Amino acid sequence: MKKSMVCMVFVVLLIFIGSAGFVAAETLKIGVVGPRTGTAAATGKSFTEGIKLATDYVNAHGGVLGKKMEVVFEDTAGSPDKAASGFERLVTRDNVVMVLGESHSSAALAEIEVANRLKIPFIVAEAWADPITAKNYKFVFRAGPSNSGVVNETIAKWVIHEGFKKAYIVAENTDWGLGIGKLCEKALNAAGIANKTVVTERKGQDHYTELAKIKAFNPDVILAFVYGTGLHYFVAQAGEVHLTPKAIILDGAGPPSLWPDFWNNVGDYGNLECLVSSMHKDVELTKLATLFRKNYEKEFGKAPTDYKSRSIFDVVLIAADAINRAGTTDANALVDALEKTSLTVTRGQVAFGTTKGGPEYHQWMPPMLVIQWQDKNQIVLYPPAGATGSLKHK
Amino acid sequence: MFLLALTNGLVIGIIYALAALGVSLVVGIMNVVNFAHGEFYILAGYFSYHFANTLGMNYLAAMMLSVGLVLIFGMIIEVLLIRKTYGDDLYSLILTFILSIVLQNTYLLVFGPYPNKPPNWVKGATNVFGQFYYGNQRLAACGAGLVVIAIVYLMLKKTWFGRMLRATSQDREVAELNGVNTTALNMLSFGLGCALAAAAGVILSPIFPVTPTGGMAVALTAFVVVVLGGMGSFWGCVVGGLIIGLVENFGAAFISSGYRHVFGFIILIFVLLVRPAGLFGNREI
Amino acid sequence: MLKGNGLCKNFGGVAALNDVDISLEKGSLIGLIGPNGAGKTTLFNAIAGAFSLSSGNLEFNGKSLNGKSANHICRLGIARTFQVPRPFAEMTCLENVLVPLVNRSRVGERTALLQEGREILDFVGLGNRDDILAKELNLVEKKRLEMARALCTNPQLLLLDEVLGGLNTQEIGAAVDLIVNLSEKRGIAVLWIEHVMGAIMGAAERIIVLDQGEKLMEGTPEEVAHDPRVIHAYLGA
Amino acid sequence: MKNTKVILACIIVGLFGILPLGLNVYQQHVMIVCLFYVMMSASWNLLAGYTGQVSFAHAAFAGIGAYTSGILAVKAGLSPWLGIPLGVLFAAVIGFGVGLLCLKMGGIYLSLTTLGVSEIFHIIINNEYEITRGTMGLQVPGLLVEYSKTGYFYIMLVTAIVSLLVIYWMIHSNIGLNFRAVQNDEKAAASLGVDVIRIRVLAFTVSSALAGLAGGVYGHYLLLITPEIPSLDQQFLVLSMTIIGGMGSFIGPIIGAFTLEILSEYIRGYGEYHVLVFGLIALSMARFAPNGVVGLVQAGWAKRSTS
Repeated sequence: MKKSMVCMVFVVLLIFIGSAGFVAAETLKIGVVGPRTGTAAATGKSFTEGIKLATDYVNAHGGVLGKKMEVVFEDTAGSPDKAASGFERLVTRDNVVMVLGESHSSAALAEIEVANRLKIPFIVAEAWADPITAKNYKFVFRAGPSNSGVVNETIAKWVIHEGFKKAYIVAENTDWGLGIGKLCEKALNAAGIANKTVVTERKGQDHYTELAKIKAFNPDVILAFVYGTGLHYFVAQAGEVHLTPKAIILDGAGPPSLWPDFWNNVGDYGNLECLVSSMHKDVELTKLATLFRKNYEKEFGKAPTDYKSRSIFDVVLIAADAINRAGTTDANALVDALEKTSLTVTRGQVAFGTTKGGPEYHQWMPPMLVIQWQDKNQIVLYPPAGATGSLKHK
Repeated sequence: MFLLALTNGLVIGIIYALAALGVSLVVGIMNVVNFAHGEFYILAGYFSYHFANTLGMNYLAAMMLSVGLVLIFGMIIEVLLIRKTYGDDLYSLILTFILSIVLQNTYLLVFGPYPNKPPNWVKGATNVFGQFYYGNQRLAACGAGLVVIAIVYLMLKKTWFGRMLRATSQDREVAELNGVNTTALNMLSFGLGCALAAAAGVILSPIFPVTPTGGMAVALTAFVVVVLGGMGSFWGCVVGGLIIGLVENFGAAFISSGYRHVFGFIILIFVLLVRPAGLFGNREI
Repeated sequence: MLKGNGLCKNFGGVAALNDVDISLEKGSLIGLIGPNGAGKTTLFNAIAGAFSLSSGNLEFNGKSLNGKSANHICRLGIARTFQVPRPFAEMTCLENVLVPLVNRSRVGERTALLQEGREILDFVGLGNRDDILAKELNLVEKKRLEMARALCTNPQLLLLDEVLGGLNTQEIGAAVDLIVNLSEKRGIAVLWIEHVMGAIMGAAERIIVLDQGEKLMEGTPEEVAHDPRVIHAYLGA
Repeated sequence: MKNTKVILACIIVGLFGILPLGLNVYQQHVMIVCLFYVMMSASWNLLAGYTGQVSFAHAAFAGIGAYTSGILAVKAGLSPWLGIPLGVLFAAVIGFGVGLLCLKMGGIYLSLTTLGVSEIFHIIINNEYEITRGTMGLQVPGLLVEYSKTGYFYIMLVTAIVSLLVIYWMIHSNIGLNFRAVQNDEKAAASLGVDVIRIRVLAFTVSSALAGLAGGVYGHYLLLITPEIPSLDQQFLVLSMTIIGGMGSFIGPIIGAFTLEILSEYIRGYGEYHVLVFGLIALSMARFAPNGVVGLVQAGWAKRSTS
């Protein structure tokens, strides 16, 4: 009997320890959400790099509201429920005034609900699903690509530009993959380009069966919307079965083709692969972009590869700018300030859309590039204005 | 399509059998299911990647060294964790389950989140039956898998060590009475089980690059194969691997590729309903 | 009361029981002997429903036992002990006997059952061990607990598997008295496997001898002791 | 003696009743998650700790409860107040089936088969994304019209207390006695008239139903049902909590759930390291103190009373 009493007391004690208050902050905190663990943990690493550079930059230029800015990076592991609770934790435990980041659409769709409920401004960086902004939530912004933006402005135009006749769409079963796959289908149908779609599992390793189906269709181009390691398997195996280089693969996300191990994993089969990116050393749009590259090389001793480190850098700058212009941390004032944003970041000048009704609301779409790997060099193919070369077939 | 599914099924089946062999061995001898089997596989993959790519070793030497290191690591784990659990199979299952999560997160920390791939042994692809191209590396891995399976078979049947293992797996007490040092044998056979996982890892990682969390899928397939074939049965393991490989590939080709892994589970459940001890199992459960 | 005809049991091609007939009357005390591996425990397992027979018929009070599960057979009135005691190690002695008591009748006050359990523990000589975990008992006590649990099922037929092994002379005497007492006073039929010959020969009315899965003979202790086949089976060649 | 226990329980429940007054929103959230894990661990303990059936499908049953109710709410507009009981029922039916399937299996065969069941369930969720929305997660309506942490806290508290009462009643009745007999020695139990089949299937059914209940309420609290609820990671947490608290004791899983959930909230600050720290604690507990905190306290008590 006494034993269980001791146990009970133990439980109660724990609860009260757990409930102990937290020390008030001396800095101004901003939250970032993103995958630090899980299948896309590489994105977390890029985010960490970008956050480091952005924090240094902001604090060297006077901080926010006279205080030092501190960024709390909460792990979402790429899963919507961890994302939602992580978001909530940032707000309720760390008292952040604004939340930024995210690279998984599924996670972002869960987070915008929390942002809306808690009335905390949330700037999405790299989650592309249209509904994120199409829901027209007052507190949700996106300073990054949207599926429809990428498809209509870049991918579909590029496919038409290169004169491809038959396309195969490979979509992973996530909000991003399925969403962008559908949009591609629509755009290609509108352009009269024959196409087919196959849905794959995000964690799949063996793609021989799908590849056999694709090969039977004999496409000119394969639009692959598979994120992470899955893409590496896909590219390598497509090469093995001689699907490429006859058909050209486009990595519809980009970063996996830029990860350090891409070449090691796909070998020669990576040659002539195309990818979507927002960063290329020969196409720096602003002075800040050059500065970013310089600082990055100084800080980490290598050239930036994954463009997501630069995306989060931009978003942190946008947030700091909005807070300083608002002169307060009041959420409504921050939204007002964000809506009036006119700031030049690495990817150009940011201005958020304010027309309600569609995905353009609170959306700023940075310019995207289509790049082809040609003998391990990145050649910009599209848009034609920035092109540094042209598409190579075998 | 049919021939492709058949070829892929056989090749993947051999690979599954190889991955399951270590689990089966450890179950047979020690009645311990090593939940962290896949993590040993992954560890060997990382080792061979770093030896070959970072240190520039010859790939064959890198593979050998990786398997050896995992063998030693396995024996250390046996001493630290498994030794205490003998006789309580669920206790060891729970311990190794927690171990697998710990290892996954350690790998994430040490090796980073990126997929790592040791160099291919061979390049290109072969045209099979004049129908389709099939990666040479896969064919080579299948061959290497067969070689390892054959070596294990010979070791079990022909060597003194193998006889001792079989004696112990049949009746531990009698073996002890006959002077077999079962403590040392347990350590060795657990290490050997891990080394087999490692062998599968170094053979497969050029095809399926390793990631910190990739081990769970490997272990799951290995468990399905082992339970299907019958715990501790050598031939059960080989036949089970082939069945699962074929069923999954035909299912994926002709029914639904999304449900690829479910087909294996369904076969498993049917077999267990008819033969609760698996295809080749005769042990009372 | 118990009737078995042509009982056979194969394990992977090896016949552990081969065409064994057995018949028991109410209140009788029958010994079952035979060398190691003769199939004695196999016969017990078959009667108690631990596994099903390969062929043959078993009847108890006119009801077929074929294919019945162990717990069903127990409720019909057949209880058993195990050669190596199998107490519920992590439960107290009282809880050990409470298990058969609560399953015997679904109704019944917990307090009344506890009272009955204590009495039975008392009866087998574990009166002061109520709250001890079964794993802490010594071998002799474990065997007594085994017996107590079997009695708690309120059996008409009790299958005892080597209950005397490891006991000293004095303890053997007490145990035999207890078993004879069960059979005579309570009218429980007992089928008893034993290696301690002196004890079983003295106590049993009749003896069944098994050898290599077959019934060698059945008779009074006197007849069995002098039968050359039995002597041959035990001493062997 | 019995009275002190009842009074103590009442005091603790009472303390919990006024707890939200002293907590901020974040702490209330942590308490709600704690209560979810209390339900999960306690019901898994009923199965694994009391009948020795170490199932790896427990998180999957929470998922069945959550998805049943969630899909009914999204596709048929059914109120979660009706959906959750239906989810519980469905989880119980599936639990009954899995219990039957695993009847002939003991020990590790059962564990591996339940692992397979859990994996099948996972694959179905991922593939039928048109219904379940796959890894994207199903956004579901809440239990309350106006979202309120305090409200959810009380809902979770009442559900947890009801679950714990059911479990407490079971393990202290004849059923619990039979559970332990089956766990200790299935064959001996059968020979003493215990209907092993009934007991094992009953344990599976009840435990699954309670997991379904926990999952359903939790899903409608998060407003988002994802494959994380029925994941192996979740199963890992539940298993660790039970073992660290003390498997096979009523209070153990409750202690484990609170300790580990609060601990994990603290170490979450270490980013990538938190799961590792968590795993190492669980591993050393399982290795050196397999009876958990309760076992340690009991051992300490026994030592003091003998010396």
